[in-house]
This record gives sequence, structure tokens and C-alpha cells, in this order.
Amino acid sequence: MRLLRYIAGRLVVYALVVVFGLTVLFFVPRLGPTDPIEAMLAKVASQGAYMDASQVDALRQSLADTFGLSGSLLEQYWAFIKRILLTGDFGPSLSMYPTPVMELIMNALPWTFGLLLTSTLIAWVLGNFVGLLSGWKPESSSSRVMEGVAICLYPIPYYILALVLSILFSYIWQIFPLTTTIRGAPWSWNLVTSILWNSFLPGASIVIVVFGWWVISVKAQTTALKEEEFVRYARLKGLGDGRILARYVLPNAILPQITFLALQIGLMFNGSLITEILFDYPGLGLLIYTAVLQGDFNLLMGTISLSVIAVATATMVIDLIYPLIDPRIRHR
Amino acid sequence: MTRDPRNDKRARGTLLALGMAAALGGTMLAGYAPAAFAQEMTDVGTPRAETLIVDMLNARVGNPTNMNMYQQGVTVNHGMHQLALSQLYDIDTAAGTQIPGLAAEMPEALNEDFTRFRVPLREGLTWSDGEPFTADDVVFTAEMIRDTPALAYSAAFIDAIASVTKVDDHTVEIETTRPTPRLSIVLGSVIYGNAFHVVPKHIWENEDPATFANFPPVTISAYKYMDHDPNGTWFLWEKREDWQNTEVGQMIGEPKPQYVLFRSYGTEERRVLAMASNDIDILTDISPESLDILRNQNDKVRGWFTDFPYANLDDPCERGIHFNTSIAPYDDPQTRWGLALAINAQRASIATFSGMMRASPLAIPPTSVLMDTYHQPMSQWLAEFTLEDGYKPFDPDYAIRLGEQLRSEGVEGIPEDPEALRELLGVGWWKHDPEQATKLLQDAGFTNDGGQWKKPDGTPFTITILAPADFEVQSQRLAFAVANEWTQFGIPTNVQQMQAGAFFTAENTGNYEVGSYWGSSCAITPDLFVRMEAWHKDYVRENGTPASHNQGRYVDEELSALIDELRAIPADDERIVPLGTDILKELVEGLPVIEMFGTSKFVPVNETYWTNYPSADNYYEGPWWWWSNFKFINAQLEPAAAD
Amino acid sequence: MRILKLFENAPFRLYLGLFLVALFVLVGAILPWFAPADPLVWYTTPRNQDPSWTYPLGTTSLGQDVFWLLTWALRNSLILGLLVAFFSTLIGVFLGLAAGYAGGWLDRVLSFLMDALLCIPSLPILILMAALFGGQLALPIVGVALVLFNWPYPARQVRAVALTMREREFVNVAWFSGESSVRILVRHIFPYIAGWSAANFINTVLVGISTESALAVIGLSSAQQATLGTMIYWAINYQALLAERYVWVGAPVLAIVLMFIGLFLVSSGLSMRSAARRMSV
Amino acid sequence: MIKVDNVTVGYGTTAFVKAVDRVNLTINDNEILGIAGESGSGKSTLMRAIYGDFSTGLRIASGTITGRFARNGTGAVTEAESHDFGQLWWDQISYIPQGSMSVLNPLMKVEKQVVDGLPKRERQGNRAELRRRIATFLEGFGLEESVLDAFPHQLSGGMRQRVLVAIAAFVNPRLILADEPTTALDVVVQKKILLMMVEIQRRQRNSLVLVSHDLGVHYQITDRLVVMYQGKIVEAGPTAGIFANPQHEYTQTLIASLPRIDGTRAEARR
Amino acid sequence: MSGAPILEVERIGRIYRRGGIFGGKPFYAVDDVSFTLPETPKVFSIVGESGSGKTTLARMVLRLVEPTDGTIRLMGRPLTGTSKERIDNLEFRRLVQPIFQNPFEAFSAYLPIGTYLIRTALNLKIARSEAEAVEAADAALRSVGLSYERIRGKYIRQFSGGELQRISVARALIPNPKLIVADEPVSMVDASLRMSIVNLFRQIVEEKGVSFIYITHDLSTAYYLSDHVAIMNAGRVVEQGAPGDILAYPSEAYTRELMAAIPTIGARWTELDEIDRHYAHERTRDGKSADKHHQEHS
Repeated sequence: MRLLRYIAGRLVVYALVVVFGLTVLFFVPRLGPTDPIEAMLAKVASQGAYMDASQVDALRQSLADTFGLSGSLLEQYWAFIKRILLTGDFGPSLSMYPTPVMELIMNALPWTFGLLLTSTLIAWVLGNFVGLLSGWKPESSSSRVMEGVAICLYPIPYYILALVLSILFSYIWQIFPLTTTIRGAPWSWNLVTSILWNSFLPGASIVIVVFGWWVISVKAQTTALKEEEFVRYARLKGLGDGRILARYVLPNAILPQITFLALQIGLMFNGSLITEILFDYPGLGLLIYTAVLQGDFNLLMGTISLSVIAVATATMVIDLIYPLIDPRIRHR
Repeated sequence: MTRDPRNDKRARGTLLALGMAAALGGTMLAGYAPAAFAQEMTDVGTPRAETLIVDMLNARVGNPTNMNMYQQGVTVNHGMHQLALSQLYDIDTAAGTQIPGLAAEMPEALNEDFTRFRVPLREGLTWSDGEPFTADDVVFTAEMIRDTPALAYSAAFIDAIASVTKVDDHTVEIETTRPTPRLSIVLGSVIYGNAFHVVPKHIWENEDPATFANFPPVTISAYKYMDHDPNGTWFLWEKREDWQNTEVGQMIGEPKPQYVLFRSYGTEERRVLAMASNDIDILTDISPESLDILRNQNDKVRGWFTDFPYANLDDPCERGIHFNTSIAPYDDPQTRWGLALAINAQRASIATFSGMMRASPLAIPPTSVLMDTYHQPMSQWLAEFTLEDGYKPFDPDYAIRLGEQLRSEGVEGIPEDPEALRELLGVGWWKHDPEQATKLLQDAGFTNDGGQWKKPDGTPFTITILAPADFEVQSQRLAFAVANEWTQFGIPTNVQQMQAGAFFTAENTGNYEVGSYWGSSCAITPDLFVRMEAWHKDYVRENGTPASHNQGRYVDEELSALIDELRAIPADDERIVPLGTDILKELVEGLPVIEMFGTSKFVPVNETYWTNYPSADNYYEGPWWWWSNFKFINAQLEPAAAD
Repeated sequence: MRILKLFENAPFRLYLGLFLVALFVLVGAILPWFAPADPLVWYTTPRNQDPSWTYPLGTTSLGQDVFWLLTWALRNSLILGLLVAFFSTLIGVFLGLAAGYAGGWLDRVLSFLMDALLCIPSLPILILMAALFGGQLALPIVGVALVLFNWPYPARQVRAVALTMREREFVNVAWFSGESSVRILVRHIFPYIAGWSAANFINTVLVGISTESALAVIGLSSAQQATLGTMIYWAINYQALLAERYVWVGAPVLAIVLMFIGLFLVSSGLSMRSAARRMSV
Repeated sequence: MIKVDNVTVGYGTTAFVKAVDRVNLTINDNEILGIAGESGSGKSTLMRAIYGDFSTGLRIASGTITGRFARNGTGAVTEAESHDFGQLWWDQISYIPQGSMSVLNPLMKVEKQVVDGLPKRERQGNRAELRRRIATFLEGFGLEESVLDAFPHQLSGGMRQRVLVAIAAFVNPRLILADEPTTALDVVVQKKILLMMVEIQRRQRNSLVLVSHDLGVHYQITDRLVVMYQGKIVEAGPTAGIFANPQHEYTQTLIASLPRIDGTRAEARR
Repeated sequence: MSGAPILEVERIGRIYRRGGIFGGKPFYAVDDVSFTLPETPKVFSIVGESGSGKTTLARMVLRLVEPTDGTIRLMGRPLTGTSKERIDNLEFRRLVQPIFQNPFEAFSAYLPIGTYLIRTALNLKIARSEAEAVEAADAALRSVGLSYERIRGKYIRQFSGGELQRISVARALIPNPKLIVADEPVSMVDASLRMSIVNLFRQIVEEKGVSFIYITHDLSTAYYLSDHVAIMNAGRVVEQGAPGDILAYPSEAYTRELMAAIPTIGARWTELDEIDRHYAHERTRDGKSADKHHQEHS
């Protein structure tokens, strides 16, 4: 019952956050100077098809009707919120009309999700490992080197790393593919390796940066933990370094990182967007970018709404999971 | 491993990369190269030697399993348009004339008003599923478009075409809603393509064209769909076994590439890297810097010219600085002329594309065909043309001076002969004369005290040039180049870049003062009707209301009268060129646009696997890989001789 | 190894960072005044020159002196970063203190706003704005948007600190000394988070510069201002990387990386020092 | 058992800060030795030196601390310097820390933390059997078996402290050092723990060193008392003797400043 | 001066919800507590172990915690609630001042300690100028055996705990309050200094006419210092009365248990003897024969 109340409270906040985000999203583009219909017309015109003026006018009217961009702002707003929250329908893409936005997003989402999830996990595991060791033995030369590396890597912006990596490994040493080419029957080993192969560099550029961040943060955590009384007590019990590290420091160092993870998700998502754009990686980021370039309102709304919802959801899930992991909160 | 000419370049690059890696403190582990990257096979599993790989014009396709070209959001630039579909009339870009495609001949007018036409269709064509192509398909397509208002094209079609009726299996009769001397333009390709695509009746009659995905498509030309990437980054097309039963087969013969792979590599760096490593055979537009890099990295890569200026200069649209002529102070031709004379075109040319551009003072592009028809014949008139105060603005030696400068900068292959230089770099342009520019501006009411220009109304004179952000590199760079010129002249100028959506909204609604555009300065045939018509005053709209044509809101009674005259005559009328000349003169005088340069298309090809690409010395087609006539180029490519 | 050993020592780390930052401030704040010509103007120098005595970092394909361009870019990026950091830290600290100290509905509203803004990934929205407002998205607007998305980080942290501070006895003593709420926040509580705020300030400088340059690199910032991002943007636009004009593209990249390392060292040095001081108290 | 011979202990290498100054002390078998003193008197430092915990810059500048342990049961004798006491931890010597919230690993159940310190020989063999032994041991001091399945935060402060005492005692060491084991606990709980410690000492017949600032505690349970002041031992001897007849001025002040319920009341001085 | 008692606490209670994250069940930290402080200055001690609710009670009197039930009256006027008569913050702070447990926590490490005294004098309108404030501070400091000169410009780390606690007292004295609530004021002070502070309190009561609420877990100082003692357990006052009566003749089992647990010098716990008896046959306590008898000595 208490658990239910807690979850309910968290869900209410979550819902409010989502609605808040969607509201921001609805109004921002409508304050902008782009008229999607004109953008669309210009796109048709720039592809060279000849139309005389009356034809263009006719097309303009028919576009306005199909896109449903009529009605007062408030009406559009309610329709927008209702449609997204109740039916999950973002309407058809304008630039790839009539493909539903949801279909495009669903194609892209697994890519972003997979990329972020795996690279975050790898970076998290590696970063925690290295951070733990270098925090535990800060005076050893290997941990100094690792920390130096982390300090140098962490501040590098994703896009710089993405650029450098693709020049290095896709051109100078042609180890990884230049563009995403996925082949193989569904659910086959070939498909899996193909996906891994193509995701390696984008993933690496995220891993390297995030890794640095984790190293620094875990190192600080570990250094603080070393001074903790229970660690000292464990040492005075005559426990070996390995045992203290594994059973006393590690769990206590990792636990707070989970909350950090919740705070970082938004930032990491930002990073993955840039990475995707630079690697031409077929995820949500590239879709957003495409939508921007094409002035595709519905697609923009859809992708960005989904980003907001996804990040809010991930944050909420972590918030909900955390108490289940930490015995101090679990058992009261 | 074969001896690779790039090896020493690579070695240098490797050193540098190592340096970079070390600088980054990187601890990257080198992996291994998988077998899939061996050169015998492409990474989509076709033999590399039998596969032509073409750069996809747009970025990756978001909805790859929708190939219904009648839905307005569907992109067919993945080869569908270029290889698999066909138009009734196509374009011979070398000759600058339309040619029959699915039609057997050009349309024959059946009355004096140009409202009824007989259109004979090519015989012996079959769809890729083996069904014959007949008049029924054409009639069905016309009726389908007419009956489906949900198709964006429907309204436009109904507006122009009254009826399409079958005469026999291979002949239709078309009636238009108004006199249409140029029916082949309405239903066939002039630039890029045309919205009217005949569809196979036996497939489409059972479907709702508004929602039909048309996937996999039944095609009419020599290639059929084979495979695609679920993320829309590549599309593979395979030669039809019955390629004889296609217009390409009939007109040219058997295309050599067994497979054509259209793929998107994303950003320009990637496209360049892909071609440098022989992963792509044909690239659409890239920047001159990229071409330079490619030529340095891979000696199998060539541009349109093997030497300077490398680019194809025959693009049917030219770039310049446009004004919204309804907004002061740009409503005064004096202002526009003053600004034109404040530009050093030589510098602007080098800034934009390192001088690899052909200048044009006229409102049509300086393509080979149009240079012969208009620019060269009009140079005498241009030289004598005077402004109101008697000043002669034309500088016929522009090309000679630019040539000298380029030679002095070490550029090789610049012709010595003045005439050859004029042919290459343009017949001339307006003088760079800051004094005269100052005079003109002051005459127009501007003042300049202490280096600060003030508008006639007393406010400081600053200019904002609206420019495309990244999606049209030449206009974008030109905007920056001109802004640089004007700033140096003393008018602080900045460039406002906009993404396509915002850019076109601003252009159509007149929400700009000065812009770097190309839309209205296009022509390919000596008949200037297609784009000149847009200058008619009838199309002027209020600022804020979208205008479909004449986005510059330019009102010129004489010009409009000339356009009315042009409207009434067919494309082969003998008055076409004189009328065109008059229109161009009118546009020079009023100068609603400071026309500047023809578009240079840096469209490199890689001759490692295929040869006989069209080029300056093998000019059987223009290098418009993304147009409907690509299918004819493709059919004439030859496999490179195996080493 | 000796160098690395010194890193453990907070002051050295701090001094190295301060040295780097000071170097950049010097380059960014003072040198631009000595630029022989406006480095943004094209063709003030020959194009594509390699580094030489006349052009220490060579010239661009547009005839700009890379060195002077870099000084301008550093100046603008620094100004943007500093302003963004200043305002987000100011707003964040103020609202965080207010929320944590006041509690009640104010806390609830502010906490909700913080959580909501933290959940909303900022880059897509910035991309959206950049796209919609086209080139109108001038640096000040980028700055405002960045402030909008960056204040919740300090606010959230400060709120947590303020919550614990509220339980500290000296706050109660201050109240019994008749101090007003504002004075308690400013004089009594703020000093305890000042060190942390400084670290946050520096981190936000990083975020500001990096986000702007990320936008610039994908062509969504104001390409006509010299910033580190726009420098990279133009270099990439002219294919400097593939054309092996590494100095042009490398200079701003290296500048960003070094500046980041410098700022990071300062911020971690500061927090190490304040930790050391707290222990010694 | 332990002989502290003219020992000076302090912190730091370059700038040596003296905390214990030329101290001589013997810890006998089978006794409770109290070390009293106020904050900064050096009593905790001395205790750490005796325990052999030199982890945080603690250094013996001069003098020696030597130990001689006769293994319970076998009677095998081990002699060592305090620098090598580390090998004897949780075997011959164990330690009871001040029972703050954070002295036990918050993420580990109590059972594991009891088992964790045991010497290898104890940890080997049947886990269930070991648990039963621990449970029996705890029950001997009134602790229920369920304590073993608790996380530290689920225990009250007194309970946690009793667990710490039990953990230290379970290995049956020859020497137990307790550093302010009952500070910050309520008197009722404090009494329970002190009694538990006394009982353990009596049962195991080992030595207990109790460091505390509270003279009352020393009075109650210690056999011998050492009073430290500014790093030096100012008074040492049997507890009863010291309280009956304090020699040093400081000890006198300390004893005098303790209010007693049966003593005078301030109000009475009115 | 009106004849109203300084403080009347009437059936106050405070409910907390235990356990943050999963909601929690309510429990009474303070439950139905009433007492009165008469007009004449007195020391009223509240004795209890941790968790007994004594600190919550003190904080309710200090207005730092809002009571959930009951009323508190100061000089006959309500301290809580919303009525017009409610004492405003300024007046309240002139009447009531606190002294907290940890002297090192009572001042910000970033402010010179003198600031607190000066600000108190100025804010509470005791002084109209900086100079007057210094005077007031100096006077208060002198009454605790210090002077303004000694603390001027110094920070918390430059003082010992005993000094800081004296400064805390001085600060509290500046507005000449009617009541000082001292929450465990000597538990963090070294034993040798403890008595001097306790005696200082007594002196202030006598000389300045200030009443004290003295919160402590230490029965012996409560006995020593106070005029009235209330023993709290589990949120309730289990016993109250004059210290002599309560501590000499405790009527409640809890009070007796509490008293028995104090490690007093001179009265050895009987349980220890039981343990010794139990193990006596296994052990002879060398050189310890005396201690069995020393309780008789003292």
C-alpha cells in the first residue's frame, strides 16, 4: 500500500513532467518563422516539377487540409496533447507523407536505444572499474595514467571525437564502415554482427567520453569511501585489499552512480544525437535532424516529444528502481 | 596487395593520425577488417565489377518501403526516378531539347489553339512483370489522378489537362484546359523530371492511390527493384532480363551495369571518403575543396573537366543576389545598381568556388547552349549599355583579369586566349567601381558621413542577406562572399542562414530584403518561357502572403507585356530568341536581381570500375545524375578494363 | 610520471588549470585588441598558407589569419560560456536556496520545474529552435536558451544542500539573532556552497561552450560570429580535415580540449582544496 | 602481554606532530585496563599504536611496543612487534570501534560482516554450522538470531554496538581494544554493553583495553586505570586506588568535576 | 510585570511520519505533555534518553517545530496558532533564546563570531548603533567571563568548545530574555570544563532573572542544576517534580532504571558483582581485592 502510494506519487510527477515538456514543444515551433506548407511547396518546386501559379495555389490549399494545421492555437494544442497522450499518434510525417511519424520513430528508436544502452553500460562498467581502482590506489602509476586519460577524454566534445574517430578508423585505417549498412536475415547472427560492426564507432565515441566522466566521478566516490569508518573497520579486521574492494567499496561506490545515471540520461541523450548526426547513424537523432532540415513539423514534434518522454521515463524508472536496490531504503 | 597510388598519402595521414591519437591520449585498439570489405563484392553482396554505385541525392530515405511517387512526401531519388520510372518526354541535356521517352514522338497539335494533341506511345514496351505497356495505362493514370484529390498533384493536373482519351493501343489524345503550346513541358521532363508518371493499370486499379505503397514497384524502365536497407540508406536495382522491352533498350541498347546501387553516405566528408576509397562511383554535388581532395587522393577520380575549372558549368539555374523590390530602399533600381557596382566579382568568385565559376550578367544561366544563344550575341549590347547618368557599367575583361589572377595564384590550365577565357569564365560582368557605386547611392538619397552609410530616411544602412544553410552550398557561400564585399565597401552586411523550411517560407512570403537565391534565374532551352514567366506582375503578392512566383515582388509593365507575348507562342516559334533577348535587356535595366554566376556542379566520377561517363570532352549528356535522364547515361557506361 | 604525481596535489592541479585558463583568457580577452585586421573579413591574407612567422597558424581557405581568428573565437566562446555560467549559477543557486530553505509550495513548484527541465533533453529543443529561427539564432539567444536549461543542475544540488543546512544549528542561531531570511541565505548558508558553486560555475562554462559549438558544428549557430564552434564549422565546410589543413581545424579543436582540461583542473582542484580545507577545520 | 616501552607516537613524516610522548605501559593477561583522558590527550593514538594500525600516517618515532600471545587452547606462543600485529588481527587481537552509524557496511547483512573478519580456519567448513555457532554465541549475550539477517540501518545504536562487541569477541582473541565503545549511547544501553564486555572478558580470560573519556565508566569496570593528559600518562595504577587517592592534580580536577546525585546541588548554595 | 507564568505548555503533541520513501506510519514524538514555568526564575530540566522526545519538545518551545496538538503560551500569550495575540517573531526572539548542543555547530565557520553578537543586538533592537551593539555584546560577554576584545574578528576554529559555549550563552543573553532553552548544552564539552558552564547557568538564573529549560540526558547535572525535573520517555513525561524528591525517591520504574544505569563513582553496579561471582571459581582477580570494598570508602 505504501509502495503503491509512492509509485503513484512518482507517476503523477512523471505525468506532469511529460505534459510540461509537450507544452513547451508545442509552443516553441509555433513561435518560429517556418510555415510547413510553404516549406513543403518549396521542396516540391525545388525538385523541378513545373507548376503554374494556380496549380501552386491549389496544392497549397490541399496541403493545408491534409496536414490539419488549421484551427486556433488552443484547439491545435488540445488536439496535440490529446492525440499524443491518448493515442500515441503523432500524425503523418509531412516530408515523408503519408508515412506515420510513429512508424518512422519506431524504426529509429531501437537504434538509439541500443546505442545508448550498450555504450552507457560499457562505459559504466569500464568507468566504474577503472575509477574504483584508481581511487583505491591513487598513487600507483597505472591509476595515474588512467586518470590522466580520463581527464583528457572527458572534456572532449562528442562531435570532435566522432569526427576524429571516423577519419582514423574509416578512412586512414579502413577498419570500420563509413556508413551504416545492415545486412542479414532478421534475427540472424549476421545481422547481429552487422549491427555491432556498424555501431562500433558511434558507440565508441560515446563510451570514451562517458567513460572519462565515470572514472572521475567513481574515483572521487572511492576516495571518499576509503575514509569511511566501515572500510577502516574492515581493514582493521584484517581483511585483504581485494575483499574490501569487492565487498565494501565497490557496492557502496556504485550505488550512488545509479542516481547520477538518472541525472545524466538527458545529457547522454544529447550526446547521442550529435553522434548520430555525425555518423549518419539511423537513430532518433538523425531523424530529428532530418526533420529539422525538411521543416517536417509532425516529425519534429513526434521525435522530440518522444525524446522527452523517453528521457523522462528512463529517469523515472531509475528513480523507481533505486529504492529496490538500496537496502537502506528497501528495508525500513 | 596491389600497388595503391594513395599509399604514400595514407602513410602521411597515418603519421598524423597517430599524432592525433597520441595527443588525445587515446588508447584505441585497432580491430580487424572483416572479409565483407574485400573489393570483389560490395557490402550489399553484389559483384563490385557489375555494380554501379551512385550517390543518393537526398539524405537517407525515412520511408523506404513507400515508392508511391504520387504521395507528396515520398522521395523517389533512390533510383526509382532515375532508373526505374520513365516520363512521356525526357530531356537531352547535351542538345538542350526535349526528346520522347515513353511517347514515340513529340506531341502533335491537332488545332490552332494548342488545346488538342495526339500523343503516340512507344510500342513493344513491357512492365517489369511482363505486362505490356499500352494507352490504357496512360488513360488510367490520368483518370486516377483526376479522381483522387488526395494526391497533391491532382489539382495541378486537373488545372492543366482537360482529358486524356485512348485512340488505339498506342495512341492517346490529350485535351488541355487552355492553349498550351508546350504540352511536352507540362507532361514531360525539362529539368530533373515531371510529376506525371504513367502507372501500370493492372496493379494500381485495385489499389487506393492515396494510400498504396507501391512496394516493391512494378517498373517500366530497364531496372527493377532488388533490395534495400530498412533504414533507407541504400537501394539496389537490378537490370531487367527483358531490358529490350524498355525505352532505354530501344533507344540505346543494353545497359552494362547488372546492378545499380543508390546509397547515401551522409555528410560530405563521408561521401568524399567513400569515393576516395572506391566505394562509390558517382557523386552528386560536392564542394570544390572536396573535389580537390578527391583528385589528390585518387587519380581515378575526375571532374567534368579534367583541368580547371573541373566543374560542369551548365547547370540550368544561376546564382545571384535577389531583392524584395517592394521594400525600400531596394525598390529603387539606383540602389540595386549601386550595390552591384560595389561588388568585386573577381574576389567573390574566388571566395565562393575558387574562381571555378562562369559569370553571367544576364538573368539566365551561362550554359553552353544559352551562352551561344544569348550571352555572346548580347555582349555588344552589354558593352554599350548605359545607366541613366550615361555610365557604362559593363566590364568585358572580367574573365581576362580573373584568369590572370588565377594563373598568378598557381592555378594550372587557364587558357591564354581572351576569347577562350571569356567562354570559360563568362562574357564579362559589372565593373567593381566603388566611386560610381557611391555616386549612385547618393543619387538615390543615401548619405555617407565618416564612412557610415545612412539610408534616405536617415537610418543607418545595414544589410542582411538571407541565405540557405548548408542545403545549397554555392548560394550560401555567395551570400557570405557578397556580404564581405559590401562590408568592405562600407555597408555592414551580415548573412542570415536558414534551413530549407524557414528559408523558403521567408522567400515565398517576402519576409526578407536581400537574399541569395536561384529559383527565378533558370533556363535550359533557348525558349525562356518556363522561368521568365515568373517575373510577370500578376504573380506579385502582398508581403506576408505567400507568392508562388515572382517572390521578388517585381513590377515592370514592359517586362510583363513581353512575357504576355512569349506566353502565346510555341517553343519552336522563330520569335522565341528575339523576345527572350528583349526580356533579358529589360531585366538588366531594372536589375531586380544582381545575377552573378552560373552554377558550378562539382560532380566527380570514379573510373575504377566504370568508364565512359559524360564529361566536357565526351559531352553526350550533362552530369545530372539525379535527373530522369540518368537512365540514358547509365546505359552508355562501360566497365573499366580489368587490370 | 613525476608530472602525474603532482596531479594528486590539489594546488598543483589547480595551478596548472589556472595557468591554462589564464592563458586562454589572455589570448581571448587581450590579444583580440591587437589583431591587425578584422579576422572575420575574408581575403585580408593570402589563402591556404601554412604556418609561418607572418601567419603563426597559417591562413584559411577564405584568406583569414587563423591565429587572430582563434583569438576572436576564444573571446566570443569565453564570453558566451562565462555569461551562461554566471547566469545559470546565479539563478540556480538563488532558486535552489530559496526552494531548500523556504520549503512548502515554493519548494514543490521549483523542484518540479527543476526535475522537469532536467528530464527534457535540451539539445533537441535547441536544434528545434535553431532550425525554426534560422540564422536569427544569434549568440545571445543561444545563451538565453542555455541558461534556461542549465540552471536546474546547480539549483537541484543547492536545494539539497540548503535542506541539510536548514537543519544546521547555526541557521537557527542566526534566526534567533534576528537575521532575516535573505540574510540567512546570503551570509550564513551561501558561504558553505560558494566553493561548490564555483566548481559548478566552471562546469557550466564548459557546458555552454560545448553546446554552442555542437550547434555550430552541425550548422545551427550563428555562423558569422567567430566562436570555436563556428571556426570548426567553416573549416569542415571547406573540408580542411580531408585537405590536410589540420592547423585550421585543429586549432579550435585543440583550444576547446585544452580549455576544457584547464577549466576541469581548476574546478576539480577547487573542490579538492575545499574538501581539504573542510577536513582541516 | 603487551609492553609499551618509552614510546613516542605521532603523525606526519616531514612535520612530525607528537600525540603520545614517551609512554610506558604494560597490559597484563586477564585484566581490564582503562585509558582515560579528554579530547586531544593522545589516548586514541596510543590505542591505535598498540593495535598496530599505522594506516593513516601514524608513526612510532621512538620506543617499542611488543606483544606476546599465548594461543588459547594450544598454548602456542607468538611474539611480535606492533608493526606486525596486522597478521594477528581478528585472531589474537580484535577491536571494538566507536559505534557510529557508519561503522558497518550499510549494504551487507550482519551475518556476512561477522563472518567476514574471521580467520580462514573459522570460515572454512559448513556455513550453516558456522551460522549456528555465531547465533549461539550471540544468544549468550541476549541477541536474537534474527539480528544476523538484518542490515545495519535496521538496528538501533545499542544493538549495533553489541553486534560490534560480539564480532570482536567471537574469534576468542587474547586482546580486545575498545575505543570509546559507548560514547553517544544512552546510559541504559551503555550499561548493557559494558556488562557484556565485562562478561566476555571474564569468560574468555583475555585482556580488554577500554579507552573512554568517562571516568564513571572506568570506575565501574576497569581493573587498572591509566590517565592521560597532553600525550603523557600522568597517573597509572589500580582503578580503585586512583579514585580513592588521586595523585596528579589533573586527575583530582576530573574526579571533582563530576556531579553526583547524592552530592551538593547548585541551588543549595543560594 | 504581569502575573502570568512565563511558559505554559498545555497538552502539546507532535506527530511524525516515520520512514521517508514509502510513506510511513505516524508516531508521536511528543505526546500530551503539559508543564508550567512559574514567573519566578527557575531551572526546569527535561531529562530523557535519545528518542524520548525531549529535543522535539524544546524545539516546539523554540518555535522551530510546529506542534500538531495543544497550545504553548508565553507570558500568557499564545506562541502558536494564528490568533492576533500571537507573539510576533521579533518579540518572541527578545523573550526566548536558545543554546544548542554542539558549540562547533552553533556558528557559521565563515563569519567572525562577533558578528553574531552584534547582529543580535542590532536586529533585536537592543542597540541602535554599531557602538551600542558592541557595548551590549561586551557586557554580555563579561557576564560569562569573556570580553568583546577577546573575540573580535575571530572565527569558530580559534576557540575551544568551552569558550564557544560561553559565547553562545553570551549571545543568548544580549536581548535580556525571559527564557533560555538549552538543549544538551554541556554534553559536547570536556568533563573538566562542564561544571563551570553548569555553574554559569545557575549564576545567570540568579543574577539576571532568566528562566532555563535545560534539556539533558544526564541525570546528575539535572539534579545538580535544576529546580524542577521532568523525566521523559517515549514522548511522554513519566514523572516530574523537585529533583530532590524525584531522584531520591523515584516512583517510576523507568526513572529507577535510568538512575541505576548511571556509571556513578562510588556505587559499583551490582550486576558486576554477579558476573564476578559467576566466574569466580574460574578466576581470581589478582591485586583486585581492594576494589570489592571501595564502595565503602567513598
